Amino acid sequence: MDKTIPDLATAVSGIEDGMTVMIGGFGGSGAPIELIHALIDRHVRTGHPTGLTVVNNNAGNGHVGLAALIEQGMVGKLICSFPRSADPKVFTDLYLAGGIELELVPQGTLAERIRAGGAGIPAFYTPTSFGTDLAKGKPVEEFEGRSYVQERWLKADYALIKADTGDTMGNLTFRMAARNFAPLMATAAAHTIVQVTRLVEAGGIDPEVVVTPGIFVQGVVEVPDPAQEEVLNRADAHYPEVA
Amino acid sequence: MDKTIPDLATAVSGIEDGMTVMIGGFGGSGAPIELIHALIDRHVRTGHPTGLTVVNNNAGNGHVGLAALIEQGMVGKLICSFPRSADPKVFTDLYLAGGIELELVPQGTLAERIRAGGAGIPAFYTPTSFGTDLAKGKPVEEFEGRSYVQERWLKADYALIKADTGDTMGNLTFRMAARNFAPLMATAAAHTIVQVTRLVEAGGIDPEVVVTPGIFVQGVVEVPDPAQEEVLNRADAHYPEVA
Amino acid sequence: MATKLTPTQIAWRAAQDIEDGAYVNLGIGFPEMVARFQPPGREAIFHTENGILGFGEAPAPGEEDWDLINAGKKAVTLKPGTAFFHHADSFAMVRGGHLDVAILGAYEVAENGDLANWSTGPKGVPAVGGAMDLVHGAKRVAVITDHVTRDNRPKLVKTCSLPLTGVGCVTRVYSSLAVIDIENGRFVLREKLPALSLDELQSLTGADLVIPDAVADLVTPELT
Amino acid sequence: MATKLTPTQIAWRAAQDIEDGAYVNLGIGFPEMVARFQPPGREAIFHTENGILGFGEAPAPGEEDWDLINAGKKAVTLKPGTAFFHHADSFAMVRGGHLDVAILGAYEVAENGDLANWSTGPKGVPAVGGAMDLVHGAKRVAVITDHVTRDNRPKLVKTCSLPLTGVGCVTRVYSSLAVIDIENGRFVLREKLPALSLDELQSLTGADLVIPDAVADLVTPELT
Repeated sequence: MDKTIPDLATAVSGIEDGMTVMIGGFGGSGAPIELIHALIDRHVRTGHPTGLTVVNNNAGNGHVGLAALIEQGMVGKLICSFPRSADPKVFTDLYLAGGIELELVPQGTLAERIRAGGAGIPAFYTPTSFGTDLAKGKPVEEFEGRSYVQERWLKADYALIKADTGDTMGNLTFRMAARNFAPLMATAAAHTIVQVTRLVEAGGIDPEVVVTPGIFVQGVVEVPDPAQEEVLNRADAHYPEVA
Repeated sequence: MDKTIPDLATAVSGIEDGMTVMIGGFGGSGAPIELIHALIDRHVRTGHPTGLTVVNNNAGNGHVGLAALIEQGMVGKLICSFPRSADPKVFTDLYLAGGIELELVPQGTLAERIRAGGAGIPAFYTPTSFGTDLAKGKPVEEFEGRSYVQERWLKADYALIKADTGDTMGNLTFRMAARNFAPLMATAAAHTIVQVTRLVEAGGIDPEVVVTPGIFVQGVVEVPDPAQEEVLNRADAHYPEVA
Repeated sequence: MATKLTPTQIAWRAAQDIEDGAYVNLGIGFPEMVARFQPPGREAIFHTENGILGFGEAPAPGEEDWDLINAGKKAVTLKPGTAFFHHADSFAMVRGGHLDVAILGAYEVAENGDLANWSTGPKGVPAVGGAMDLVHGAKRVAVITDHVTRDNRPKLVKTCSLPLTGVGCVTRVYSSLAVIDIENGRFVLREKLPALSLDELQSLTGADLVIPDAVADLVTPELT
Repeated sequence: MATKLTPTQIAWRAAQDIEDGAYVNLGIGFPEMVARFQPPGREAIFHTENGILGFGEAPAPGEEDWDLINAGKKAVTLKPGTAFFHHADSFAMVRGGHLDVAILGAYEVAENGDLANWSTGPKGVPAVGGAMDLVHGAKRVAVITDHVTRDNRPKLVKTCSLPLTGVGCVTRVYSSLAVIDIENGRFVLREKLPALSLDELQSLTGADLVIPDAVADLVTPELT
């Protein structure tokens, strides 16, 4: 069994117009910049994919990664908890102009909805958002005298995530807080594509420290020295590069 | 912050009559034999605790550990998925005589109910057990044309679990398949007491490989060379020892 | 009547349908044997409810590590690429549809795919384990079983008389006499022992068999 | 009117109520300052939504590792006993009632404990983050805030006019003028600036203050 993919272009080649794509990362930590840029490259070349629904905690920052994907006009809808950042101009301008749909979800509910999608739990109850605008239209139920909101699972066609070490069977470890949503998204997508900083043979990861078991991963592509969104933005980088 | 407890007797001293106690382990792997035996010692000495509701995947095996706890007459109700084993005589005899109540729960539902208890999710829907006797009396709902059963969270007053390495702040790692229910139970109990094979200072466990973060643990007691239920039973051990 | 297949031969037949790279859960007991017959060039990854993916065969006697066991509490071994995880993650794999195949034993299978394999009725101690989760989780749920009970009553029936494990969940049955698919609420015969007549097979089956134009011979190696 | 406390002084006061060994989540921005004022001999363990427990203070400029950040996307450091985990586990800690204290900012707090701190209305881009989870998860939810808005309107009100973050969730407010508990749907004054009269404080508060027999002086070190 070998889940490695030779290059980034191949890694993102299955994503089609209108699909739902979960993208790992919390702010810049864990953002799979190279996978996102490969998707942008494809759009530059072919005009596709477009009309994507993207699931991420944020809405991008600056003009690279998720912000660049939005700037490229590829995202029709964003499902996120916090579309603010140091420089959220790309999303903000498009949103205020009515050019992108936003589904705002409390962060813990977003995480749990994704986990539920991966775990075969179609709905669950949470105290979060009870009595607020974000609970409008959702079923409410009382348990032991306290009120809870029913939330639905969230699934995706693709997940694009970044891991630290990955083996050829798709077992993954992550680096510090870059873990965040990635292990959940891996479970909730029909196709999980991972850029790993270090690719090893099966057996190269201690079975005790595997965070994402290979069953949740469909493809692994090695990106040895990945860019960090925060660093790119401090250098005012744009993607695609401004000539 | 130091969560270490000096000895096993102190570790189990807070468990009172009628409490719900989750006990880690799947069969013998991960069974916290020494904590269970310390609880039996207390009962031998004081007649308490008794009338416990115990949550475990199984119903014990032979005459040690959970089976011995049942044999001692301390368990009023067992919540488990599979009360069979190589030698389930203790539970079987008591159950058939009407001396112990059994709540049978599918294994995945048991795991998810415990996780829900720890994660503040009062109820969730699962396809498991739909249309079977084990779903009788439970609410059923349809999502996207498929039927699901509503299941409730499960919480406990105490969890008794076994870990491999633990630090003074309660961070834990486990050993192979001895992990099983322990990380879930740690989240779902008001008091989680852990017997660790190796106790280290804070910083002694790589933050990347912590399986149970210390926030879920209230007490840690070192048991350097823990007994393995399977080995005890092959030697036909009894607890308390038969004179 | 034709000599029926041994349990080992049934396990062999079931193993032939497991694709390379498939994630597979084998039920406790008899189904565990399926792992021994992976066709050359194919490698399945085996999942066990108690938190291991990609484990290997049993260790030599005396070499057991009792923290490294499968759901049947039998000792297993590590292989390159093994991963450990807790029970909630394990059943996220099951319930979330990540397993390609689950192969289970059966007391009864009905023509609509209902399975009864956990309780023989109100007597004795009931035990369910992970069966109810597996039947609604794996992409494909297959059963391996003797075609009839010890007292020669059909195990493939019109309607299960024993308590159900799952509703409409089984899609293929590997029995000691035949391979039968469940399609649109009917038993569809795919393979049968060459020496067994269609009438004989029908007489040992508790619901009508649909007989397509092509029914293959069920042939296995000599295995006991 | 008495000189009000600086944000730093409010943060200092809030820090005095955090017990040794408490698990604490501090909201993005102003509340993050609370971590700087742990009383001697006490050590709280700080949780951040993005999957770290027990992190330390900010690194020196130039020493940042952008994989090691808090929920405000600011760089932090490791301490002995730190643990990393994914977002679902992180919010299991929050929602499951495992945090002892959450300290958040506020646009408005109502006398029944309702909190509004995520949206100033339909204009602009809404953002909620983890606030709605925190207010229904932590054992104690406290607010630190200026007592009034920039244009001198009360932030402690009878009923929130802005979209709610949570219903009946706040139990203590540390403001620039006072420490106020929320009990039985009322604001109960616990401490106030010594130079501030009760009438002045009431005039800056949007709902009736309950004045118990003992109201302590709110005194903090000089901090800017």
